Amino acid sequence: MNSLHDLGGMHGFGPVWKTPEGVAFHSDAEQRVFRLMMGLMAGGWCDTDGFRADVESLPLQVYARECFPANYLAGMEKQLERRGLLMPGDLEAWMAGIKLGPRATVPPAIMGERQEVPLPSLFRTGDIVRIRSINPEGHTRLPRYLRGQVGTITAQRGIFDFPDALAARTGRRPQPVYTVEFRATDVWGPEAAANDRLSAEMFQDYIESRVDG
Amino acid sequence: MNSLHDLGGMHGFGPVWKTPEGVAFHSDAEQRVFRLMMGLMAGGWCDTDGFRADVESLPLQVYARECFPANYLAGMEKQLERRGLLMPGDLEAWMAGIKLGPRATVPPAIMGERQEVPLPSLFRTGDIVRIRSINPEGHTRLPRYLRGQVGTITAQRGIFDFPDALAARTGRRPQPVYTVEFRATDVWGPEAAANDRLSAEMFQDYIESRVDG
Amino acid sequence: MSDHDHSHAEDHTTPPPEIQLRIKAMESLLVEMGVIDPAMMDAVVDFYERQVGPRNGARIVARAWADPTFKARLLKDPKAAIAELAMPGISGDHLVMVENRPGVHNMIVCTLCSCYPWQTMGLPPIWFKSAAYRSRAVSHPRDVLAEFGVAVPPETAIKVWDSNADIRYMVLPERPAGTDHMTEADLADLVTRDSMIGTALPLAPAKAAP
Amino acid sequence: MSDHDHSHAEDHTTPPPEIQLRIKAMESLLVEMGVIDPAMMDAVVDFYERQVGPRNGARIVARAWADPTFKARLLKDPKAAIAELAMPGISGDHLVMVENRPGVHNMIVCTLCSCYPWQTMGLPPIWFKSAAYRSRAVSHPRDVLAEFGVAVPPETAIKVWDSNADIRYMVLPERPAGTDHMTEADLADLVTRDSMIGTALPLAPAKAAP
Repeated sequence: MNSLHDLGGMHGFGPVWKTPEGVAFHSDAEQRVFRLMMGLMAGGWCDTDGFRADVESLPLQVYARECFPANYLAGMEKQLERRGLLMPGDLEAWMAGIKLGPRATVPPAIMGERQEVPLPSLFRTGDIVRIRSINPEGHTRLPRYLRGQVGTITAQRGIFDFPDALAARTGRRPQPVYTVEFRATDVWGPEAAANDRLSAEMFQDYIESRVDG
Repeated sequence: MNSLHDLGGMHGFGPVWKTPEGVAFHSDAEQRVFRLMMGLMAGGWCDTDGFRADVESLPLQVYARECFPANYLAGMEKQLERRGLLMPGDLEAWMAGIKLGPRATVPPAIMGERQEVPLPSLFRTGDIVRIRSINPEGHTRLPRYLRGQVGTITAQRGIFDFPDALAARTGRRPQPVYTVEFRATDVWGPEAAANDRLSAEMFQDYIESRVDG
Repeated sequence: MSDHDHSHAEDHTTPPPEIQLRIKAMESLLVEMGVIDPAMMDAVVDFYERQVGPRNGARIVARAWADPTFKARLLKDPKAAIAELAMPGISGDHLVMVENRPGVHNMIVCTLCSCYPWQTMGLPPIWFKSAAYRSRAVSHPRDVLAEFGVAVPPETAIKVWDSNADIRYMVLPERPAGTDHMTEADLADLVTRDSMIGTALPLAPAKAAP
Repeated sequence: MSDHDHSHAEDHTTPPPEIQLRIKAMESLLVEMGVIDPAMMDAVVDFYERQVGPRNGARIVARAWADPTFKARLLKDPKAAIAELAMPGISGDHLVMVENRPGVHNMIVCTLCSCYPWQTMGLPPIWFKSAAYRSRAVSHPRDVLAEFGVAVPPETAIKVWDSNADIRYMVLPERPAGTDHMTEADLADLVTRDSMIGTALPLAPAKAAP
């Protein structure tokens, strides 16, 4: 999904700011939301890829507020809705003293049955590759700033499930993951420093092809 | 500037909506702001490239409201501030009955003296070219979705001033402008229709090089 | 226009009261300062409200439909061809006509702001400035066209023109069937604003036409 | 922390009262439904609040500084090397150490969300999730480092690692000068959280040290 969460290279957010060391939670709300997420993930009521997709899909003006506990709560609510546990309005009803009807207390299987065999590895460390230009409306872990770019594979990381497919609930599509290094000047233009480099992981499905060096 | 105004390919704004034919202005505010802009542009108090740059630089949450008269007013206020006519707070003071000090009634020259000779034309109709990956923090008319892409020059449009330089007030940098056509599948990936095409104008400075066909 | 669409137009063009007040105050102050000229501004608003608009474009399109030699000149040199029509104040500067024909449908957008052929089509409708249109016109033109009620068959290529520089585009729609005996003035009535943006087809001739 | 930074942390982690209430109500309802287990959640919060945090990472870094053979094993196979330290509950799964050395400075970010090496560094600071950091860490790393007070000379290459998949990165900073005779425990005190993100250098040893 091309939206505001894909922040690499965006302008206009001002200088960075920092927080002191030694703080695990910056507010009570942050701790409570973390606690809730750990509980829901442990029980299978929330999954990482689906949750990320739901947070990314928040209305852009909500996401832009950058109130993380509020955004995460909204993402968890959407996850519970997808699993049929709590529909919009249920929490309000319960808060108003209305008893909710019976619910399944075991989360439904959300992933399709399909389990592909792992894709064979097509690339090797040292290969120069071009990243695909894709713009899926669903969840993806390929940032916009790296699409269409050419980089060098610096490591093979093994086989991982493809998050785009997990979030779309189309099944498991395990595949090789590579670390690819890019020149900052290739990605950002001549104003970047000539010796700076960017690295990111590339699922094999994100790689278009090997290119001549 | 990489910000929310660069909307090509963004997701999450919902279906399109339309308005009836035969309406020049949709509200009194829209008409008044248009009127004001025409007055300011005629007097040299607001220029197209600078105004666009100032609207794009609005805080992202303001821009995202998509209230066009409000955004345009803010852009014009910034333009007047740049020309030393009205500083932040002046309008509030005047509305409160405070007399403002004397002001120049002729706008200052905002463009540097520099006037380059037009760049020689490096490309021809039919050339296959790759667009640069640039990410200027200032104003640019090269949309993100076309950066790094390969397309075919379909027309030469003549010599035009370079808007990036006009907005940055670094002087006039006239240069050839080309229409470049891209395959939708190259830009968006295999989910686009194979026979669809996208065209945009490319100032010569946006073109990296000719590529082999 | 549905209530939904009406509410959109209002949301996007009616600022909160304090901003409305600010717009009026700004004008008053600048007039007082002698920086802007109310008479000149009145004339410009009148020009765009009454004299210029999609009817200019419709006249151009109808002439092209009625006169193949004019159409050829229009596609080759829009400025010179438009000058033949002697429309006061309309120059066609930097205008490019993109022609729909069997197998090719054109559509215009400005993804970065709201560039539009003012001279021949008046001011853009507010939806042309919307994020909903600007974001998807380039990436999902077929979905956008379907939402506008235009079904484009898969074998027809869609060409989207992003007006990111000084060139302005206007779509020359295909002449509807069943219009062979219509006058140029009647043909112009079939040419809607949206058909020249590419988000609609021209109107069909009234069934009752002789 | 300046007031400015405090206000940022509060803005980004303190929702309006109705959302705070909603978070509490959601927990109560889900506990009542038997969907979440308060004891388990208490244990997890306690783990991340008291047992896990940047001190784990600092121990690993200090050992690598003190023992070159451990450092070699850590860079080659972080999981196995970290297991040697026998830290309860800390596995180093999918962890990759990136080593600063003369001429190379590393820095980590997650542009898409806030992926972070929880096991060895605890939960991320809130600024690590901010748009201000995520947007510019990849495009303007030198400006970002300067704002954090780290001046990187032009001849030093900056390597930015965007954690967009399952791999988690931790920076192995350079051992500060003047620390030759320090114990491993004292070395660990020089290793800050930010130095393992790459937005700071380790602390200098106290000037008064013997």
